[in-house]
Amino acid sequence: MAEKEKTKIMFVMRKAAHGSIYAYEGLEAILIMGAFEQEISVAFIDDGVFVLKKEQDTKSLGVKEFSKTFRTLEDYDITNIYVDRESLEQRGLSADDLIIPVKVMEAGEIAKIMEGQHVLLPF
Amino acid sequence: MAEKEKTKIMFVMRKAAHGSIYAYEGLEAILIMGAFEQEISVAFIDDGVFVLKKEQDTKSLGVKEFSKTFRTLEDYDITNIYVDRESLEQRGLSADDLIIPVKVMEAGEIAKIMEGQHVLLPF
Amino acid sequence: MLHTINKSPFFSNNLESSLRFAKDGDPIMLYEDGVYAVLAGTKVEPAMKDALKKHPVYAIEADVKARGITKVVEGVYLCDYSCFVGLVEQHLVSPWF
Amino acid sequence: MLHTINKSPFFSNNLESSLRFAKDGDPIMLYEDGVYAVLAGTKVEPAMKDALKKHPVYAIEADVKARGITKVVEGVYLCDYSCFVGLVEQHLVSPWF
Amino acid sequence: MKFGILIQDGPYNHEASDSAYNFITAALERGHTIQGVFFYNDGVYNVNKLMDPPQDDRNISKRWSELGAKGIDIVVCIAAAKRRGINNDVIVPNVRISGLGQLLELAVESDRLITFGTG
Amino acid sequence: MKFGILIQDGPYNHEASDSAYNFITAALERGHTIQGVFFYNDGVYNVNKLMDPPQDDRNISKRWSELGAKGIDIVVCIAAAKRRGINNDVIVPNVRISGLGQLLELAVESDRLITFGTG
Repeated sequence: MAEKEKTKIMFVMRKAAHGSIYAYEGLEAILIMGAFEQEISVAFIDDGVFVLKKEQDTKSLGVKEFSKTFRTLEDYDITNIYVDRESLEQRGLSADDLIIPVKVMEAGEIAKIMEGQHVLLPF
Repeated sequence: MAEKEKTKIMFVMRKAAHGSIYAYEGLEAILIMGAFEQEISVAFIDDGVFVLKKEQDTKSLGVKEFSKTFRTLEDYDITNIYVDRESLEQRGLSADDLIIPVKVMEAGEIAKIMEGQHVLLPF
Repeated sequence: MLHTINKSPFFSNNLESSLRFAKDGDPIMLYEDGVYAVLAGTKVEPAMKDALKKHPVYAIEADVKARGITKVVEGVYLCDYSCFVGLVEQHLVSPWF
Repeated sequence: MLHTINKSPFFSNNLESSLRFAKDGDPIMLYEDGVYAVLAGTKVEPAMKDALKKHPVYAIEADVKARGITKVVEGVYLCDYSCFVGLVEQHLVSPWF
Repeated sequence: MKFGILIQDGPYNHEASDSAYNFITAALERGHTIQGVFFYNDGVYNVNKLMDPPQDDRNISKRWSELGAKGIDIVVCIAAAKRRGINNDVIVPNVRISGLGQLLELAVESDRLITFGTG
Repeated sequence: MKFGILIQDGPYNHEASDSAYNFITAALERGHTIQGVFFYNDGVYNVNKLMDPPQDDRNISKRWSELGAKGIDIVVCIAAAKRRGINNDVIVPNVRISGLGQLLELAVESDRLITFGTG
């Protein structure tokens, strides 16, 4: 596929962490896909923004703490990470509360980026 | 258990029909439990009121139409069937839209009946 | 972009979220429990009517019939899976679970 | 009656429903994603504060910590599963999924 | 007190199974009896012995089997299980498949029955 | 057109699997190609051959196997499957277990990829 254009795939994360496995299995998929030479981006919308909340401590719950793994996305050149401003604000959060640097944007701007994708994968 | 008091069990139905199996598997449980000599009641709250909507026609969807089976509850002497008035009204429905006769009540009244139960089973 | 919604609007905020991201003219496809949004006379109807001013709204008829929904908000297109496929032919799909 | 809620109040109406049925004094137990309701400074906080006027509100601390919730609405009791069991000893349980 | 536990949701996908397990552990520590655990709906997936999670993760079916080995009656609904492909060939030891009548019995014989699920 | 289908939810419990099947049937009738079906998350439960639903109900795993027999590539995510107790011993014929790389390939090679699930 060397001559082909890169395929643009966006993960749309809308689920909170730990209550269900979607965010975690979504991350697993992001990491695998990041290893191939496609153009991966990630948008955090609605409860998805909670996935990036700093200071998660799952020790007493007995499940994996995977939010730190989002830090490795940089190593895969996945730097297009978008967060919906309204979702953050409704939850009393700001970019400072998140474990990685993100681009905080209006829904309409994120929607425009969505439109340029080949595939949207919801998690 | 002949000398024991009957056990009061209330099914609390809050899920819509067909999008998930809870209402159907809940009905299966009601029918089995109705065959024993306990005191079974059923409350329909929130989207659960949709389960009793008249005129369901699942032919083109290819799944079972089970709302009519609620009519058999009478044969098991399950006649304490409560419906939350606000849930109905928010959905533009009235008792006439439902496939079986029910007692339409305020949330507070249903809550009082709940309190008298030995067990509440959510479906 | 085609926005697909499959949860009851009385239970979850998915329809609301999709409308926040949909641009004028984007079609909305309601299926599974998402079709409860097209029932006329409910507390969701005003939001549905607003949506109809900006978006063509489709609902899978098999799901609508299965739920006994006979009064449908005016302007909603009832359609089958072939029509759903037709929309996907023309649009990128954004699912809102 | 003990009302148990395990879904995010930003996503589903379960917390709202439970409060409609809870009588004054009924304890509320938040666990799993339900604990997002105790985060301070959110759009849910006013509803949570209203609930606290009428109900003792508990949240499973392991779930709160796992989600990185450090600012908790004042008046909420953070507790463990032993405390959850203690409440079930005293109350009939009404789960709101 | 005698507690009955009803579990309506599968392992890993949602937290319900973990919450139920944590509740049971705490109840036992407080000196209570677990009259029984009943798996219904997607809950039947909890006892699949073929589960093979990553080494650093909990093995949920093994956990239920260990509780069963301690003498707690762990019952899987046959109707829900058949529909979902769970039968005697694939369940962990110390659990049994039976009918919904067992849920009624559990409700009758427990002082409290509490349900864990997601819906 | 070439369609890719991602299914994230199990059979019977939610309608997602049925919706995906109806979509695929309609796509084939309109002359499209199904490039592949990928099962992820609880979706992996769809291909359990031990499923034994009531006689008057649809057999969901059989349906997927029949699509596979028609030459449609049906892939089950190995990581999601292992965690949930789905392995080669219990899957229906005409489906295969493989890695998440297959989902990427499906995304790249399909003109459209559409996801069915519940969340």
